[in-house]
Parts: sequence; structure tokens; C-alpha cells
Amino acid sequence: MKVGYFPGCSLVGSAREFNESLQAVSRLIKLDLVEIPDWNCCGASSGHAADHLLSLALPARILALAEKTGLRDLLVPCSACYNRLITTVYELQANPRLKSEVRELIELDLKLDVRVRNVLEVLKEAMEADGSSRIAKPFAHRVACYYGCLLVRPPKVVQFDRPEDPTSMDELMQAIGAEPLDWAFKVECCGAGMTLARTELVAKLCARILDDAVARGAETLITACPMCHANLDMRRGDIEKAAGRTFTIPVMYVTQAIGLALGLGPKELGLHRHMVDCGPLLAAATQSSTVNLQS
Amino acid sequence: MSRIGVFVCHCGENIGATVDCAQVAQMSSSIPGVVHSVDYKYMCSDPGQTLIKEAVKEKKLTGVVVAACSPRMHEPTFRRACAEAGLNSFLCEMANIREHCSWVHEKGDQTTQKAADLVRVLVEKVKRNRPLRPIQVPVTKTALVLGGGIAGIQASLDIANAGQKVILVEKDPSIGGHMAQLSETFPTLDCSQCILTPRMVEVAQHPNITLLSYSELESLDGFIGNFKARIRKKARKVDEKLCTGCAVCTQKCPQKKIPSKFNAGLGMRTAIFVPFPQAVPNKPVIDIENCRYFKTGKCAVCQKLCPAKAVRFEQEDEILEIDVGAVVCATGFDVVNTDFFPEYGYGKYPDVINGLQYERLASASGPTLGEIRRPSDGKIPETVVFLACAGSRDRAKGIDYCSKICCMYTAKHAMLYRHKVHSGKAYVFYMDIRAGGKMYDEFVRRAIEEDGAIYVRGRVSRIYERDGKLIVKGADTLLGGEPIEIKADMVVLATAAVASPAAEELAQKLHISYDSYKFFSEAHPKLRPVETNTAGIFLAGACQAPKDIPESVAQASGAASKVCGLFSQDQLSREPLIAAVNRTAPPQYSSCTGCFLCESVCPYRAIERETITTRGGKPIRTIARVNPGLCQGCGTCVAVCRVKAIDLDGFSNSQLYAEVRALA
Amino acid sequence: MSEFEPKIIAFVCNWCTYAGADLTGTSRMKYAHNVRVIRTPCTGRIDYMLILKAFSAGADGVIVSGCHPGDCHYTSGNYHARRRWMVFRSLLDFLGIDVERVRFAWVSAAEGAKWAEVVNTTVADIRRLGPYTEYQNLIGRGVERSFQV
Amino acid sequence: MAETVRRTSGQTVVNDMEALRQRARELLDAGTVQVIIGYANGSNRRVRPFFARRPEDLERLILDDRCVLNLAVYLRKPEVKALGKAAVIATPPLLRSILQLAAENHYQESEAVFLALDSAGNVLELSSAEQIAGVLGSLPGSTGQDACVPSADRMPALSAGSTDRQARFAFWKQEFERCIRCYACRAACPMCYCEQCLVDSNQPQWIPVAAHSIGNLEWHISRAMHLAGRCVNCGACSEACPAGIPLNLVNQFLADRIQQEFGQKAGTSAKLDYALSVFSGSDRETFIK
Repeated sequence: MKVGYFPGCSLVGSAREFNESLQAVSRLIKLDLVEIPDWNCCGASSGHAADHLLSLALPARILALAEKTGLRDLLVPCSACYNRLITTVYELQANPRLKSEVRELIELDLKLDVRVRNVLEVLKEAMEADGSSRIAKPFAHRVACYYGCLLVRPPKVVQFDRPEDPTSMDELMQAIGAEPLDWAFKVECCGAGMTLARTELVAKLCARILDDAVARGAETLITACPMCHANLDMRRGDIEKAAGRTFTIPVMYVTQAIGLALGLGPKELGLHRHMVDCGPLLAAATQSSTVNLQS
Repeated sequence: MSRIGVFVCHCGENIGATVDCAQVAQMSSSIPGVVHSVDYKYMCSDPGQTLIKEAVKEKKLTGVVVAACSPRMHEPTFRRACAEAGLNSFLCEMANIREHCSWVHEKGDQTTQKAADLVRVLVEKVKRNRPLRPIQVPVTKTALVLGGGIAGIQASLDIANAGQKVILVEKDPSIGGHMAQLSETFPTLDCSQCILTPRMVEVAQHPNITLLSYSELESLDGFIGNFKARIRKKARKVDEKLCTGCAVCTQKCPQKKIPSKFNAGLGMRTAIFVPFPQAVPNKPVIDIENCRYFKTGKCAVCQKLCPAKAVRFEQEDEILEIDVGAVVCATGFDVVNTDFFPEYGYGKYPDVINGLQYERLASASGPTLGEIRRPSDGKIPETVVFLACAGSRDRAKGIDYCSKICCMYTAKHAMLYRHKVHSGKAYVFYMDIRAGGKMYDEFVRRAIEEDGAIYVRGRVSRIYERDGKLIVKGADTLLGGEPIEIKADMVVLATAAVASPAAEELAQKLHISYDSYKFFSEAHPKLRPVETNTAGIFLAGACQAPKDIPESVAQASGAASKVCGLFSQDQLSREPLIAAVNRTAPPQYSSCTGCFLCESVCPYRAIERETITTRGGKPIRTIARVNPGLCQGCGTCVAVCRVKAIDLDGFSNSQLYAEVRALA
Repeated sequence: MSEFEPKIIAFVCNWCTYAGADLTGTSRMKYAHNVRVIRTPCTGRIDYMLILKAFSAGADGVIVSGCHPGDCHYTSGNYHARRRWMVFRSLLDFLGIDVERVRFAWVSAAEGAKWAEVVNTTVADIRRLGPYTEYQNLIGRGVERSFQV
Repeated sequence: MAETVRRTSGQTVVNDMEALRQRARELLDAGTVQVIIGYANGSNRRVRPFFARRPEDLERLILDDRCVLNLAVYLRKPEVKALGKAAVIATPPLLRSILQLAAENHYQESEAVFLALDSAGNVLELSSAEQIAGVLGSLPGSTGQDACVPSADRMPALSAGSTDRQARFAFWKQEFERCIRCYACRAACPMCYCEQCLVDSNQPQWIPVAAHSIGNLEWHISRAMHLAGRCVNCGACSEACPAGIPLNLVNQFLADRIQQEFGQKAGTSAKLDYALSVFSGSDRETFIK
């Protein structure tokens, strides 16, 4: 399976391990990632709040470059980028006048025929297509799948999974031998948009997420969003202060969990880059039987 | 050759001040076919009308044009005058030179010229009018009432008490509908069953009412006064005539764990069952899906024990064909279930229930005998959260409308809970309180002020279970959007009232229109609220839109009076301005090509297929035919017909053509 | 030379626009005298041929008006009319016939003021466009003018 | 001007004529049909409709890109019906018109047999609308401009982007003025099956019958309106017009507009889906003020 790839700034910066683990897993499951040349910022952090036209033009340029590769699918692992790109497609498809305005602005041909895909759907498809990949070490842990707010919303735009109770990540985790838990904060906001402006509020929101996951017996949180990861992992000190208690639960990217199950080492998957130590989790006894991915 | 009379009215100064009426009469006299033309101060006055009548007789007029006010004002007056003089009333037309001319233009030649033009248009029209007679249609004086809820019961009783025959069809084994499920009713808190059951019994005993319970409409054909209904009487597997209602069968049936629909899934029933003790008719039905005998061929306990030998396993559905003159559709509504709400747990928490389930909990005849006990463990909840607008007014859920009854019943629920559990806490989340109605707002105030229900203005974003409690997360928007969390023991969702699942199919059987939510459409939202666009079919109750009991009853009585009005005549008289397909000499028989492109434009389904046969019955061709009983005269088919095989009396092709040419 | 007085023929439905124009009258609102109203039961009845016939009868402009969507006395005549007009208007435009000379409007029975406005703006528009000689020249030597009963 | 766009190439595009003839022969021999309706060479390098009733006639059958006249019109003619059941050499436009006729109750199941060639050169024998609808999309030449008839992009006044209304008016005025009101367009059109055409009705005389400007314009407007949502774009009208008026452009334009606005396309199914007898509450009405 061959797809266009737009990493976005997080994956080459604060979320390098997401990129590293995604690339490592992709090699094993025969997912060919073709990085879009000369990509630019998607405008997620402040662009879309500042100027509507700009907020469409930035993603539109990425889409136009992706179209040039001739690939039908564009994988956008960062959920903030994913949301911006898919929203742009939605808005411009509905408004031809706006589309031509944007096309003039970016000075590139824009057909909007590329499918913007998130990491969950692409991984699922690639793993199913590559029937040969086998689980070397089942990821036998109780996990809380944390989707965050951007992957599934707004439902009419992204049209992915059930907006209030998504299951696609849970299914992926089940496929690698993990036990996804039924918990209440799957799509709750972690407050990423306010992480600099109102840190103490964000810490409170994150604390509730961690609290419910721990209370239900999760050994790790699984996420697919660099923003969520940054908040829940890097802000752990603030969170503990807000909650008045400590949390040892690590937060892993979905690709890292899959990588471990496929037999990759922690280093290859960038697990050492996390603030919260994944060591104790990895040290816990795991079964070593081989399970077929699709079973 | 036409002999047309033109009568120009001054309407005192109203026309005369701006239009030179004498000149209009003068100009009209030169229109070919006009043999008489006069002006007069008040045409509608007695002397004015006499002027017309005399001219009709003396000049042997074949048509009359009165140039005066709007035909919406005085057309009946002048048509009556013509008829009295012996001229067919449809040979009289009015030229509107007041509302459309003298009142809207300044005095001058151009205004006079316009009045003369308008007269000329109508002269050309009236030349092509033909004498018509009002259409007479016989009336079958039996009403079909669909649905035996409170609306259907009320409509049936009203019609029956007026001396007309009624056939009441109910799909369930008993009449009563949703109202029979309710505990107490707002705003008086009288017991729902106590006020309903006497009515149910009255229906069963009324000599003019034939009750067909456990039956459904298969099809309806025909038109106002002359419908043919086919009704499927589903097999009860019990001979209603023999059964005495002793209930031995329902007590002894070994299959006891079937969720009871009447108890909204909170109680259990047997496979042979009567939905509730006060059911009418109080005769059991065998649910063959769950009956051990029908599943395994063994058991038949009911049959063995029945003292009246009334159980009939071999009984089949029966189709009844009935002639009726009018239909009252009172098929009611449904509420969405808790599994409609992913954010509230997709129905997986047993203690998140909907309003109807709560009614059963609060009802003395319900599974807990009226004690508020939560479904999961039967404990009395200490904190109950009520959510108004669960689904209603929520675009994301595809339900834009207000379900109308929830504000009131939620207040009632909170009140009943506080009456029954004095130490309990009742929270109500609401968007805004819609308590318009007699004693309604007072009722809500009572819930808040006297019964201590805690009203929180805000919506609930999520409900989840934690440590045996239901965590209800919401916001209090009156206190600056402060997020709040309530640890509840039970949550009641006032889930949206929606059209019943079979509504669309039924509407198609009845040929009535429905809105995007599948609620049936009334003929006019303000002025014809109980009629449908199909003449002779009326609406009552919540099948039209969510409604409470008094509204449903009022509409049912309205529908009943419409039916009685219809039945007060032996024949129906209708304006004859309707369309017809032409007939010509053989071998064509009609210029209709039989393409039937007109069929779907007709809002009244008046276009039928008619096969022309030889004398020996051999089909020659199939052409369109307009059913005169159904046609309302809109003329949309006329405009669609390429060959002009359909024409419309009063607005015929030759008339409209001539009217335009009159302005050349 | 006297000023050009446009000739406007209006086809209106009985239940909304005709009644709306009655209301204009009862409210004594003044509007241009140039319009001649032909009453039809419903916009669904208004055949495109009538619009052509109006032009060949020398009209410089045509108004077609009825109930707003959803208000049709016959529930759906105006919806069918709307589609037909869309197609007809496209066709006229494709053939180079000036579609500005046909004014489609929804005027309800309550919109007396709107009827006056529709007539006045149409008359003003047609005044600006001038006599419809382009079409009338096609009529030639009165082929149709010989029409009589 | 329109003369320049007429194509009379006459190239043979069908190599499997023998297979078609063979199947036609079998049908005649078996008595399944009594006549084969197809095309044959006429005078002056033109094709003409051909009615083969004997096996030896079949040698004269041809099928190439000049065969634009829509043979469906003959199915409704009493004199053709009198010959017995027919098999028709079918092109995709003809099959589309059969579907539309079936939708309008003017083709009955198994009334005739249609012989069409699929892309592999196999002969398909079709008689029900259902069969036709099933294979139509896969037949060679079933998409796009499959008739050798005028197309709008060759008319400067009509080409996309032309906003010059007066140029369009002048163009059509000139075209329609050449019309001699022979009604060959009507006779060639399978959808013009009305026994009494509007133009032939004289009470009232909606459309002047004389061949002068106004009557011609009104006739062609009426023809276009009557075919709006029904024309299957076979191009037979343009082919038949002795004055060379590119009539199909008008029909095609309306067909495109209707597809854009309402998503409906004539000749795609035997189920009646006539754009002007249905409506949607959300139809666009920007032009209604």
C-alpha cells in the first residue's frame, strides 16, 4: 500500500517519536509513505483563528502538492493537521467560488481529489492488506484508547467512526493482543488549545482523563495525537499538582504499541523520548506466543 | 354566437373617481360578441342586480362580465343573480377594476384604458366558459378511525355519539395507546388510567362503533365519501367470541420472561398475554414469536387449560374489505430509546431510562407498583437527574423540532419523584422551559418552588458510570457556564417524540403528505389543521406533530366534527372547475398518448389509468383519466401535457390563450 | 415623442398573488398602471406557452407569480412550476432570448406591498431595456394579429 | 454554418457485421421475428433504414458511424407493426430511447428484439428493458458523444464562456429562419410519438403553422420543452433536418442542465424518472425574486 505522507511540524519536532514509530511500523507492514515535497505548516495552531482565507490556503497548498504525487490517499498522522486538511476539502468542495479564490492564492492547480486519511484508518487498512505481518510479542496490556477531540469531530466533516464513542483504535489494540477498556473519556478534550494560555485549566482536564483511565485499571493510555500526547506526557508535573496525586501511567502512540507487538525495540520506536517512563510497563511479563494479526 | 353583457360598476367613488366608467362601458360595447354594456353606481345593490337580471332575460345573454371589485369579494353575489335570471352561474365572470385598478392607480386615461383592457380579457374568457353544474358525489356514512389511542378513542366516540357508524382499527391487542401507559397527567396529576379506561369501555360497548383490535390497514382506495379500505385482522390465535377473559392461560403460560412492551421493557409478560389488566378488549393474544408451542410444537398448556376452549392455534389472518366515507388518522407517535444517545452510554446503563419507562415506574399498575426503584438493582434512587430535550431541538441528532410535551412531563416526573421519595434530590437539566398552556407554568413553578426540584439551565455532555454512580457532566449556563457534575443513581432522558416507525408506509397507503420527520402534514398549518390534502382524510393527535393529551383530544373532536359535517349530507357538492382528459373519435379515442407523465405531478393522485376496450372487451389503448372526485383543479397536469389532452374548466387552454390574445 | 410605456402581462395564481394584489388595492398602495393580470388557479397551471404568447401579443415584459414554496394551495403546484421555469428560462437564455424580460416572483396573499414592488421594479427594468422590438420584429406582418373569434 | 459540422465519413466501424447477420438470419429462420430493421446503403453515400424480411436481404445490412437515424421510430408505425415482430439492429442511442419509451409506457416488454454488439464483438439479443438497462453502460460507444452530430463547442456563439446573448439570438434566429417546417425532426425522433402534435392542434392554434420567424421559433422552443428531460441525445433530429439546423444542441443543452440541476438523465432506466413531473423542496430558485 502506497500513500502520500504529510508529517507536519509536530512529527519533526516535539512528536519525533510518533514519526519514528510510524516509519518503523510502516516498513514492517509494507506501507509505503511518500512524503509530500516542500510541505508547509497546516495553520492549525493559530492560523485558523486569525484569517479564514489563510486557514484554507495553507492546507490547500499541501493538498495541491499531494495531488501532484498522483497518489489517491494522503496520510496525515497529526490529528490537528488532519482536521485542518479535511476541513479545507469540505469547505472548498462546498464553495466553488472560495475554491477558485484559494487556487489563485496558492498559484497551484487544485482538484481536491486526494483523500485525507488519519493514522488509524490507514494502519488498519495496511495491516489488513499485509496479511503476512505477524504479532511477535502480543501487547498484552489493559489500555485506555484516547482519541481526543479532533479525530472524530465535527462528524459531518470527518465522517470517521462514531463521534461520541469511537472504536477504531480499540479494534487496532485488540488486533495486537491488548485489552481495550470501556472508559468515559475517549473523546474528551485535553485542553491542548489552551496549553500555554491557561496551563492550570489544562492540567485539571488532563488529570480527569488520567484519573478515569487509572481508576478503570488501564496500564497505559494510547493516543494518536501529538497534542494530546504532549499534554498528558510533558505536562505530567502540572497535572499531578492540579490533582494532588501522582500518576505513573505512561502515554504511548498507537504506532509505538503496534511496533512493540511487531517485535520492534523501544529505542527504534522512540519510547526513550517520553517524559513518563514506559520502562515498568515493558518490564511487566508478556506472553510470547505468536498471534496472527487478523485473528 | 356569443351574446355578452358587460356591467361596469362605479362602486360609488371607489371606481368612479379614478376610472371613467361610462367610457369603459362605451369601449366594451365594441368588443365582438358584446351586445349589452352599461355602467351603474352600485352593481351589487338590489337595483344593480336587477339591471343584470333584466338584461340577461331581455337580451338573451350567453355570458356576463361584471367589471367591479375583486371576484373574491362579489363573485358569488353576481353568479347568484345570473342563476336567478336563468343563466348558468358559471357563465358569469368579474373583471377586477377596483383592487387591481382604481385603487392602485391615479385618475387618468391610462387607468381607464387598463380597466377597459381588463374587461376585454374577461369578455374573451367568458365567451369560452361553458355551463357547469356542481359535482355531486354520494357519501358512505361510515368513518374509519386508525389508531386507538386517546385521539382515536375521542374521535370515534364523538362521531358515534353523533349517530354515525365508526370502525376503529388498532394495531395492538388493546386500545389505549400511550395514554394507558402514563402514571399521572399534568397539570392536574389525575391518574391517567382512571380517566382513560371508562372511555375505552365506552368504545367497546358503543352500538355505533366496531372495534377491530390487533388489526392494520392494508390499503385504501377511492376518494372522499367513497373509500374502500382493506384491513388485516391479525390472528390472535384465540377465539374472541368464546374467550371469557378468565386469565387462566396467562397465569399458566410457562414462557414468562418476555419484556413487556406496555411496561416499556421494564416488566415481563407471558407468551399468551393481555397487555395490561384494563385492556379493551380484555382478550389475550398469542405472541407466536415467543410461544413455545409455535417454536417447538410442544406445550399447548393454554389450550389444555382454557375452560372456554377458545385457543385456536390454527387461526389465520383475515382480510376485511370495508366501504367508508371518511378516515381519521390517529396513529400517534413514538419516543426514541436511550440507545439513540452514544454520549449517554448507548443505552448500556440500565439506570439511564427514558420518560416512558419512568411513567411505568411511577404508575401504580407498573412493575414496581408505583415505587420509584431503579431498574438495575431495585434500590430507591437518592439522586435522580432528569434531562429535558434529549434529542429534541438538536440539529446534530437530526431532530430540529421541539417535542413539546417534555418540559411538562419532566416537571411532573420530578414532582412525582419528590412526592414518593421525600429525601431524594431531583435535578432537571433544561434548555428553556416551554410551559405554555392553561395552568402549565404554574405547574412547573410548583415543581420548583413547592416540590424542590432543582432546575439547572444547561445541557449534559456525557453520562458515565463510575463506582456504582452515574456521573452526569453538564454545564450551568446561568452561572457563567460553570461545569457541573452530579453523581446520580438514576437518569431519566426526556427523549424526543418521533413519528411512529410505520408512519411513512401508512402515509403512502393513505396518499397523504408528511414532513421530513414523517409527521403527517395538515392541509393548512393555520386554517385547516385537522384536514389533510387528501379530501376526506383527517388527522388527530400526535401523528401530525407531538402533542399533549388536551391538544390531542381537541384535535380529535375537531376531526370528528369535520367527519360529521361531511356525513350531514347525502351527496357532496363540489366546485366543478376540474380537469378532464379529452375524448375523440376512434381510432384515437383521445389525444392522450398514455405517457402518464402527468401522473406524478398531481398532488391528489387524481390521474388514473383507463383502458379503452372494444365492445368485446379487447383492450385498445390505455389513457389517462381524471377522477372527478379527487381533482381539485390546480391545472398542473394541464401545463405538463404536451398534446393538451387534459384541459381544465374555468381555466381552459382556449380561455387563457384568448385572454392573452385579448391584450394584443 | 411620448415616453415609452411598457406593456406587462402578469400570470398569477388565484390563491396567493391574486389575493396579494387585492390586498395592495385595499391598502391603497399605488403602483405603475402598465400591468394586466391574468388569473390562473395555480402557478402549476402556467404553461410556458402562455409566456411566449404574451410576448407575441406584444408584451415587453412578463410577470409570473404565485405562492411561496410550501404555501401552495394545492401543496405542490408551485414546486413543479419552479422546475419548469428553471428549464424554460435556461432554454430562453440559450437561444439568446432576453430572460430579464420575464420576472418570476413569489408573492403571498399577505404581501400587498411586495406586489406593488414587483410591478414597479419590473416596469422600471423594462423601461430601461426598452421596447421588445427584437422579438416583435419576428412577428413580421401580423401573422397572428389576424386572430379573431 | 451548420453545414460545416456535418460528418459524413462513412467509415465502417463495425467488423462483426457477419455475426450480426448470422443472428438475424437465425431469428428469421426460427420465425421468432418476421422482419429485421437495420440500415442499408442508400443513394448518394447516405444510409437508409432497411427492412429485411427474407434471409437473402440480410447481406445488405450495414452498420457504421453514419447510422444515426433512430430506428426506434419504426417500432410504433402501424405499417411496420403489420409486418410482424421485429428485430432491430441496435446502437446505444437506440437502446436509450427504448428505455425512455418503456418508462413512458410506449415500449412493452418483448415487443421487439434488439441485436447489439458488445465490446468483444459478441451479438447480444435483448428484448426487455431490464436487459437493456443492464448492458447499456458496457456497450462500446455508449458514453459521451456517440452520434456524429453537431456539438456546441463548434459554434462560436454557443461555445462555453460566450456571454454574448445577442450573438446567440442572432445565431439561432438565422438557423431557425431556414426551417421549412417539414417536421422531419419530429418524424425522426422516437420520443415524438404523440398522435396529435401540439403544432397540429388549432383550437387554439398555439403555434403558427406558417414557416416564418415567430412560428419557427415557437415551434423549436416547444419541441425543446417537450423533449426536456426526455431526449436521449441520439442526434437523429439534426441528422434528419434538411436545412441542417443543429437541433440536437438545444436538446442536449437542456439535458445537461437538467442533469446538473436535478441529477436526472433520460434513457438510463425504464423506471419513469421525468425531471418535470417531480420536484425537490430544495430546487434552486435564485432566479425567483
